[in-house]
This record gives sequence, structure tokens and C-alpha cells, in this order.
Amino acid sequence: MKQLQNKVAELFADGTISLMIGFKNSISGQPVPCFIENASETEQLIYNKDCKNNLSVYLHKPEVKQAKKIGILANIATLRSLVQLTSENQFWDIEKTVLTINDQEEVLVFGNMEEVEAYVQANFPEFTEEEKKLLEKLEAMTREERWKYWTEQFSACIKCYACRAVCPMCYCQQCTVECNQPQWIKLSAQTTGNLEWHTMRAMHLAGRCVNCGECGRICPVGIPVHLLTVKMNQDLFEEFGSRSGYSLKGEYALNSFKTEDKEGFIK
Amino acid sequence: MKVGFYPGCSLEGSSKEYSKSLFAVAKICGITLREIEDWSCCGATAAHNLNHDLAIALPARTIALAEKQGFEQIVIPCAACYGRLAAAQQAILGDESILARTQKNIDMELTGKVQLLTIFEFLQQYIFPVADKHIVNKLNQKTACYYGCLLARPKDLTKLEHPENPMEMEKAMEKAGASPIDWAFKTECCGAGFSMSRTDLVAKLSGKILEDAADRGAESIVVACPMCHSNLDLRRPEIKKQLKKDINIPVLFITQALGLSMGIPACDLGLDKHFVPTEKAVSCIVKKEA
Amino acid sequence: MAKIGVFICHCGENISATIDVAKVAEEASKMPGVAYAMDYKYMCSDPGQTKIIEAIKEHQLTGIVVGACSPRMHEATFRKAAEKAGINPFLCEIANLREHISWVHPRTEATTQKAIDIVRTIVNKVKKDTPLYPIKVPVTKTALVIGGGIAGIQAALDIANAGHKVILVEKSPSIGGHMSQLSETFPTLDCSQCILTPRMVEVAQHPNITLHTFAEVESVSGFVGNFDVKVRLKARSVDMSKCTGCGACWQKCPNKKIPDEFNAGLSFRTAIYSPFPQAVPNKPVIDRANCTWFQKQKCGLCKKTCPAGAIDYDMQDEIIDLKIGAIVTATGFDIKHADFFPEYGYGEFKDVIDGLQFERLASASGPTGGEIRRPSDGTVPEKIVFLACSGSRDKAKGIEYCSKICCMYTAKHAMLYKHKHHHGDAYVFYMDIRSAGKNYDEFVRRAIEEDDVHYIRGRVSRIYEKNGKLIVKGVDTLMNSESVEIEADMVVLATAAVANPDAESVAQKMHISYDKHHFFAEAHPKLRPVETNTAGIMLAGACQTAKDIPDSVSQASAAASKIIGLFSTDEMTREPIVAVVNRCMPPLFTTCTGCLLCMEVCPYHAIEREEIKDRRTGEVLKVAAKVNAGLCQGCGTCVAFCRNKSIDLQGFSNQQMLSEVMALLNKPF
Amino acid sequence: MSEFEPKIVAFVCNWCTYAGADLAGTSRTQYAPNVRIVRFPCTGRIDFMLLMKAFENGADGIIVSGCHPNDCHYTSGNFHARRRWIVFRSLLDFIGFDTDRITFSWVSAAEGKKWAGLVDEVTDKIKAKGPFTDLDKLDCTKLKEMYDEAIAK
Repeated sequence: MKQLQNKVAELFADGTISLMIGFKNSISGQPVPCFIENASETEQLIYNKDCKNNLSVYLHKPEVKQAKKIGILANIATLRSLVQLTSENQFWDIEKTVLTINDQEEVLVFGNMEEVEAYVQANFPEFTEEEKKLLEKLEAMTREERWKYWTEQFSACIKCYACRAVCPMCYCQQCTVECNQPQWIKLSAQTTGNLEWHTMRAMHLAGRCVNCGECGRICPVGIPVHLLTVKMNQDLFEEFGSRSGYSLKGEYALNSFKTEDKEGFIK
Repeated sequence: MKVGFYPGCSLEGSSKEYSKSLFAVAKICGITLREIEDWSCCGATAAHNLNHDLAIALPARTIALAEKQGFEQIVIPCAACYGRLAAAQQAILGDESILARTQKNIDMELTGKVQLLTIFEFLQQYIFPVADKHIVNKLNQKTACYYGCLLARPKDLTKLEHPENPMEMEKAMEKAGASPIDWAFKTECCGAGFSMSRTDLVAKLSGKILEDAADRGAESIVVACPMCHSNLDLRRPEIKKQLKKDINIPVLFITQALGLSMGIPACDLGLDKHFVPTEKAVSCIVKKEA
Repeated sequence: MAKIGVFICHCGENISATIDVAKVAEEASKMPGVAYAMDYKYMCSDPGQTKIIEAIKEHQLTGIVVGACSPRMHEATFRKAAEKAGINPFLCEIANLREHISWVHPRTEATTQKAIDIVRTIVNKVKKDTPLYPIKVPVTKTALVIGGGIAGIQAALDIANAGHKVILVEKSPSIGGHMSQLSETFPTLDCSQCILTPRMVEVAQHPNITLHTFAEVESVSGFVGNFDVKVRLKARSVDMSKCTGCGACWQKCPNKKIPDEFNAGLSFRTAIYSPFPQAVPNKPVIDRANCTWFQKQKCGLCKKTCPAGAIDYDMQDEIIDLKIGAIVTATGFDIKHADFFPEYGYGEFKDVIDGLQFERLASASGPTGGEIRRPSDGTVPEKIVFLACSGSRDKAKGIEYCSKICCMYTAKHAMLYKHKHHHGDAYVFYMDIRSAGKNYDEFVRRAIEEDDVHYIRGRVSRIYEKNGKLIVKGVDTLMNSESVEIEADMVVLATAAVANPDAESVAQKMHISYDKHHFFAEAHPKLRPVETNTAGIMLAGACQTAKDIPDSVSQASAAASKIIGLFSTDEMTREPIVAVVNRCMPPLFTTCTGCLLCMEVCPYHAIEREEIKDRRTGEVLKVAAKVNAGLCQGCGTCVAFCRNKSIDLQGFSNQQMLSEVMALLNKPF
Repeated sequence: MSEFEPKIVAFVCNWCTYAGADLAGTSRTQYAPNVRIVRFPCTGRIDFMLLMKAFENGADGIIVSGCHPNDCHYTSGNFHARRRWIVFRSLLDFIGFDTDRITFSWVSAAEGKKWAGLVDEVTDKIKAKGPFTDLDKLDCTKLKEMYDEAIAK
């Protein structure tokens, strides 16, 4: 902990960063994201296993961008999203300094994105057990059962778009749901509209989602939204061997192709 | 480190010394080879001419067993056996319908993911890295490395860089302190399967091979295929008739040659099992100067 | 409010026989937005078109739907009519009632209903149509030809003779390419240089052609009609303006042991050299890698001897910028070399040579003055074995394709040898003889029948040396697969023709695609064989695939004529069916988020990175994608790809397509 | 009551399948009238959202068809489309959507017969499956009508 705080203090001192995005304890004791603007505040900084949030989402926010020189404390999922976002040409307008805390609890400060890439590739996370379990459970169902399961889930959706707000990959300034010429997605929170929304979102995140699970955690009505994109990623890896948040060049399955791509359904 | 071992018929019979020497060398280098239990014939060379499903099912069964017995790699010294197993593996990995059909035919679970090693790959991975500290002798002889057909071909199975001009054995022999000769017949056919049916043909083909080796002053011939060995070793009388001259160059298995360089007693390498006396080759050997 | 006119065609009986056209027209007239509907026997006929024009004028229609045959048939016709009547042609759409309905369905309610549905669909599309205007692109009427081989030369001359400026860039010191190395040419056996050199001279003297030898293309940007090309003029170390090409310098040069590329390594050249006597320009360059002065700062003999004082050791590479309208890529090919054939001892035995080396041996300008002698000892070979398909059509060697030229030049080689040494023996191992072409098979027959070259159908497994002879072990598959051994004095391998080593990087510079063998890819294998996928860049010669001289020359002329066509107008007009990245008010500027993932998707590299800057401060406010209308071909792949619909395709916009679909399902939109 | 006549929407590319359908016409190959063709420049242009919209608005079955691999008029549009379909289809299957109602196909400009056969086959398949109501069931129909009226204006 101290090590982290000192490191960040140094970064402020030598002017490497003018804003630090990290975690602090909330009153409830739960870690919450915090923004630190000078060395004096660094002792609030904490890091532990509960620091699950993907802080990279804040890097899209204009008010954050203003700081120009930004430090960010990143867990592995966040590192992945940083790699993915870089491959998507974001962050051209900010200088960021990336910190992480490895399994030996040492604080690492990356010199550049190449180092981040190398670290990510060396510590590339598997899909988590519970994700696997849920997926297996769903895949074990009959199609009709799955349809029932998801439509019930979606019927609960209130279209608050929290899943979008919390997702570092959903950075479009104008999302398709706001596009009304034509109106692609029904505005009212009714099941078909919700279904449209979630399938579209899954398609847009397939091969880009970094499995941080934020969307699933944030959902106020408890829809396991993240499963859709987790599943998509699994498929894409199996079908095309492409991984999201893995390479700075990007290995996005949907803007590339192989002439020998296999499918079993085209007549 | 446990590696699976598939002998096939030859290494059980006519070429026992091949497996004997292989095990001896592996032992020195601290590699445990475990024979796949209940393995069956690879189908060479008849099956694939008669029935494709059968030609895949036979090797597939062995592969399935290897998987079941928890091997990640199996070494297949016999060139013909390797060819069949590799071909079967390629077929089942290349086409799910074939995989499904084969599973049905052999009535066993099968993924086909086991890694198949040629004798060269095995030496490369397990023996060469540690060979130098075990090599105590210098073979000290001009040796002709003979590949024949199946060790080198077809390329997509054997994965050799130059199937028409392989150098794998030469590299090994240099390690063992022999001087491999550059000769013209290393990938020519020895007559292989015709050994019984058309001995005359074998005598002609193998004769040419021996002749060129002799002309270029080879003191031994090194092989890595049971078929080649039996033709070059066993068929000397017929060859003698054919060439009207006696060539008595001994024919060693690569593992025997390596074994000798590692100071393994000739008998433990089965060098006493050959028709052409191997003394000539053994006598050249000198201690390796430290 | 839209005022749409609907015109239903009977097409004689073709449509009206199965569709109740009157009902369709009547139903159409009730559709919201439709101001006028009628049916007529032949809409495409003059009176038919006149009716449309009159109706548009009379009812001030804002768009029209013609229910007739396939749009692939008469869309153009009706759009012209609409234009005549003064409405934008792209506000005219076709409902395909014939091919898709009347000809494939019986006369039933359902069929007529389908016709009504389709008309409604198209009506709804037209409602969302916007006027589009052909894209005008100015054309710079200067062509760039890359590569000075026969293909490049031909293309350059054709374009120049049509009165356009041409810039010819050749990477070696002289133009001429592989053809200049050849001895005689099949099927006529006339001397290669005799027919080539006049063309080379013509290029040098042509008022419309600017020749840059010893130069390479650095980069190509822009698009058809408007390419910006950077060319690197490599430092020759010889001042072209002063040099008279007298040759004093290379006679003096002490480094005489450099393998001569022009003679395929069979002889040596000096460090300062002109590649061959007929070189154009016939002025030397210094090969700095092999020059004592540049390696050790010693010598300087050439500078001392040059009477014109043309030698300039301090000369630097120079980059020139060119404005180019269209490009011919004619960078040629290469052949497989040494280590590729260990089993043939190529590279190991001096007397195993490749086809190009044989050309030099047989050429009067070659190292032996046209006498065929063994590189090893200079003796005349009594027996030569030629191996066709050395590497070609050999999957194990990674080259599945046929090199096309080998059958012919092997026959030629054998002939040339026989003509020079009547008593000598020539053998040819071949897989198949592929001699399709005018007078080609006759030529091969001549080799076999008149010059009795021994053709053996089969492959060679190995070549090895035995007491001074090359033993060629092969099989004769026509003689019940007897294996044959020939004691030869020389072996000539017709090694596979392959792409140039730098082909890939050239292709990437030009943004053109290439196949797995690095041969450049044509836009369409059958219908657009000389164009590439990048508009304005053409292919000529063996850079596309192995070709002989006549094929290269004809493709070169074809490429030239494409470009002359392009240059025939000051402005190209292109269909406005192109993708566009939307624009909106600041601070958003565009909904595009600049992820630029679409750049990968575009088959035409038409999508670029654009920086939206503050007009005053020049500060970059946003990075976004930009579609280059000059390059876009309108496939719309980027449109379906874009996550938040920031790119749209004119003529097939999201609005249009969705409204079509809704209308189809009777859901007004 | 009369037999159920499914509504089938076909999303096709202009260069291959649309031309193939034209060929079916010129060679008078008869097929089921249930299909309604929507013409796109290329399969690469076909947005998966349009498929969703079609289903929502009463399509019982969908055909998506374009040039065979390597024949794309735009060289690679269909390859990109293929990947998109692979992903989209597995997503639909994962949420339990009845993917049997979408038929993907390659139909070249020369395959008029194949086109006719495809349409008949799909029509029969969908007839057998019956009307597509999975989505209608989801929302309270009243709301749906209101919505439809709303956007009708």
C-alpha cells in the first residue's frame, strides 16, 4: 500500500502525472474509484482484490482528458482494455502513465504501451470459473429454455444503459440507440426493444470486450449481461483465434477474415 | 519425463536391435520410454491400398490408446509405422466427419491430439540436448547416412526441410564423431516391401546403394528404418550375385551408432544380431579426447 | 411531402400475363406519398419514356418508381428519362416485376399481391432517396511506369505515343530487364537484343518520356487521377550531364572480380560499370558496396581518369515528388536460385546452371561470345540434360503453379545447342509439354523431330558427380517407368519463375493486393486482368504471373490503353454510390469515434485517418475516419461494420434500406 | 381456413444472387411467391440489425445470400459478411433465438436454379415451422400497436 502511495507521490513530484485514477476505501469499506490531483492526497490510495472496477472507462471523459497527464491504476482487465483501446486509436490526445500491482504485490509502472502489451500477454487471464459454469449451464439448456431464460432476463431490463456507461469499450459519443434517423432501437423499455439493445451491444463488443465483468456487476436488475460478450469472445477465439485486449496492433475478428474461414451453415 | 513408444511389428521382430539400442540410448540420457499397451498393427503397407477407413482406423486405435494411457508424445522409430500414424492423424484432425467415423469404427474416444515423433524429432528433442555429456567415444569412421524413402517423405508428414536431400542423420553422426560422406543414393529406394516377393528387385536397388557407398569409401552405413536395414543387411548374398562382388560394409541403426559413441557395449545395442559382421565399424572407434 | 409517380410496365405480355398490372397501379395510387400511378404496354419504349417525362412535369413529381424488368436491365434508361424531365436520376428506382415475379410465378392473387408489395417497398425507398451527383475527379495526365523491362517499355511507349507524359522508373542502371539478357526468342529464334534495343533507344529519345534509371519508388499516396509519388534517385556517383559514356573509367577500375548480374554471375564486372554494351542510358554507376573508394576511401582511379570530370563521390540520393494520374506496375519477376535444389547439386556443381545462365552462354553478347561452354572448364559439353519444371508444379517445394515459359525456352535452349553442336546430345526431362500459343507447339515439335532433341517424360530425382560427369537419375514414365541414368556434361534447370524478392514491399507501397506467392493480384481474374483493386493502378508483365514476351507486351498495351482512356477526359465522373462519414455540429463534428477499425475492412483502402482541426489554432480537435470518394467502390461493407452508424452508403443508406424492409412487411416507416 | 403463407425476406447482393434471381426469371424457373427480395450492393453491406428488424416486423423467415467465396465483386465483402454471420448466428443461438428461420447461402449469377430451389426449400421449411411469433409474444400487444401507430406518423 505504502509502496503504491509513494510511487504515485513521486509521479506527481516529477510532473509525470497531474491526475491519478485509483481506488480508495468508501465509508462502507468497499473500494471505490477516486481521482487524486496532487501528491498530498495520495495516502487515500489503496489496492486489494476487491478493486474490480475497470478504471479505463474514465479516460474517455472530457473532464478527465483535460488533465492531459493521467496516471491510472489498472487491474489485468483494465490493462487489457487499455491495450484494446490503444489498438482502436483512442487516447491519441492524452499522456497516460499506467500502474499495476502484480501477484507479488509489487507496484509496476509501465514506460509505454508496448510494456503493457508484453505484461498482458504474459499474464493473459483465463475465463473465470463462474463464467465458465454459467456458460455451461446455459449451453446445456435446450434452445427454447435459453430463449425463455434470456427473454425473462431482458424483460427486466429498464434501459438505464448503465451497462453502456460503465463499459470502456462503449465510448461512442453517439450510440446507435440515440440514432433516430432511422430509429434502430425501440426507445421504450419493453422486451423486444431490450432484446434489440442487448444483442446489438453483444455484437458490437464481440471481439472487443475484455471480460472485466463491469456490465454484469453494475446492472441494477441483475441481468448477467457480461455473459453475452464473454460467450462471443470464447467463440471468436475458438473460431478465429483472435483475442481482445491482447495486441496493440489489434487482432479484431470482425474487421479481418481468412479465405479459409470455416462455417457449417451456409448453403 | 515419460514418452510413449510405438514399436510396430519390425521392432518386435527383425529389427529388435533397433528398439534395444533406442532404449539403451534413452536410458543413458535419462529418458523413460514406455511402450503403449495393447498397440496394434499400423496397417502398412497393405491397408491403405485396400480400405481407407481401415487404413485410418488401425493407427487411430493406437493413437486413441496413447491418449487413454495419458501420453502427450509418442516416438515411432519405424518409418513406415510413422507414415501411417501421421497420415491417419492428419486425416482425423483435418476432417471432423472422418474423426467421427473413425471413433465409431474403433469404438473409442479419440481427439488425435497426441504428438507423434519421428526418430529424428525424438533425438532432436530428448537426446541431442544432453548427448554431449554422454558421448565418450569418437566413431572415427566414414559413414554413409541412408534415409531411403519414407523417413524423408512425404514432406507434409515428416516435416523435413529438404525431403530430397535430408541432413538429419549427418548431423547426428557428426555429433558421434563420425565423418558422414556426401553420396548420391541416400534417398533412393531400397526395395522395401518387395523384400519377400521380388527379392531380385531388392538386390538390384539395394545393390546400387551399397555400391555407391563403397565407391565413396564408406566404412559403415547408418539407417533409421527397419525395412532399409533388413534389405541392406539381410540381402547381401543376393546383392553379391547381382553386383558380382562382395561388399561387407556393416549397416547400423542410428541409435546403435549413437549408443557406441556413448560407450554402450555392442551386445547391449544388439550389434551381434546383424548378418553383416559389425566389427569393422566397432573397430574404428577411439576414445574421445576430453 | 413526397409526390411519387408509379409507372407499371406490361412489357408486352411478359408482366401483364401473370400480374394484374391495372390493380397494381390502382393499389399504388393509394399508397401514401404516391401522387400519380399508371400502367403502359412498353415503358422502355420512346412513347413510354415520354409518358414518364410528361407525368413528372405535369404532376411535379419528386421521385418515380418504374415497375418493370430488372434494374440491371433498364435502370439506366429510366434514370436518363427522369433526368430529361428535370429530376435527379437517383430519385428514380426500379421495382423488378418481371424477372423476380411475372416470369417465375403463376397468375394468382398472391403473385399480384407480391407485385404490390414490391412496388410499395420501392416507393418507400424512393421516399428516402436523396439527390446524388456524379463525383468529378480531376485527372493529372501523367503516367508513371514502374519497371523498365519489355512490359514497362511497351506501356511507356504506347502512352507516350498517345501524347501523354510518361515517367519511367527503373531500379537498375539500365532499362531492358530480363529480355535484354535473352539470346534468341521463341518461337521465331530472332535475336532478343535486335528487337529490344531499338525500343530501348526509342524510350530514351521520346519527347514525352522522362526516364529515371537507378531509381526506386519510395511511396505512393492519393488516388486515381491524383497520385502523389515519391521517387528515390539513387546516387550514381556519376554526373549524367557530364558523362559521355566513353568507358575509360571502367577500363581503369581495379575491382574486376564482382559477379556480373547481367551475365547471371557467369562473368565479372568492375565496381564502376554500365551493365551491358547496349545499356540505356549507356552511362556508368558506381556500385558503392564494392568500390574501394567508398569502402576504404582509397583508389579514386576512375575520378582521375574521367576526361569529362563526371565522377562525383559526394553525390547523394535524391527524392523527387511526382504528380501522377495513373500507374503501370511492371516490376517483372525473378527465378529460383541455388539452395532451392540441393538434390540437383545446383550451386554445388559448376555445370548445373539455370535457364538464364544458359541464355547468357548462348547469347552472342555473353561471356563466351555465344559459344556454349561449361562454366567449370570451358570445354564444349557433348551431352546436355535440360530439366523442365525445376521447382514448378511441385507442392513439396511450395510452388504449385506452372511457370508457363519453361516448356518453350527449354525447347529453345535444346535447339540452340543442337544448332551450335549438331553432334551433341540434348535431353529434356518434362512433366507435360505446355506449348499453347501461336506457332508454339510447332516449335516444340521442330525441336523433337528436326533437331532430334530427346524428350523424356519423367522427373529427375537426383544429380551427382561421378568421375567428371554429372549423373542424372530420373525416370521415364512412358517406358513402363524405367529409371534412366544419363551421364551429362552439363545440366540446365528450368527453375521456377517467382515474384521479385521485393514484390511484397512494392505492393504495400502501392496499396495493391498480391497472392500468396507475392505475384500482384488483378482486380478480376477474368474480366479485369490488367487493373488492380486500386483504381488507377494497372499491371503489366510478369509481376502478375509468369508470362512470355508476347503476353507481357499485349498486357502492357492493354494497361496503356486503360490509362489512355482514363486520360481522355480532364475530369473522371464516378457514380456517386460511395460511402460517406457523417458530419454534424461541433463539438461532435461527426459521430465517428475514430476507432478506425473500418480502415482494415475496406477492400480498396479508401478509408483514411482524418484530423479535424481548429480553423484558427490548428489544434487537433478530433480524429475520425474519412472515405476517399476517388477510391471507394461502394460495397458498403464499412457501413454495416460501423458500430454507431457513422458511415452511410449513398444510394443504399440505412434510411433507405430500413424503410424498404419495413414497407415490405407492411409496416409504414 | 387457408394454408399459412409465410413472409420470407431475402437480403441479397446485387452482383451474384440478385442476378441469379434474374436468371431464374429469364429461364422461367418457377418458385414459391412467398419471397420478397431486398437488393444490396454487397453482402458486406447487410447489417445484422436489418435482420432483427425484419423479424420484429413480421418476417417468418429470412434468406441472406451473396457471391460465393472468392467471387465477390468487391473481392472481400462476402468474406467479412461470412465472419459477421458466424458471430451473429452463434449469438442468436446463445440467446435461444430460432436460427432455423435464417438461411444463409451463396448463389452465383449463374445459379438461377439453385435460387429457385433455395426459395422453395426455405418456404416449405418455414411453412412447416408455422408463423414466427416468438417476438410478438414478448411485448404486450397493445403497447406494440401504439408504438407502430406512433412511428407510422
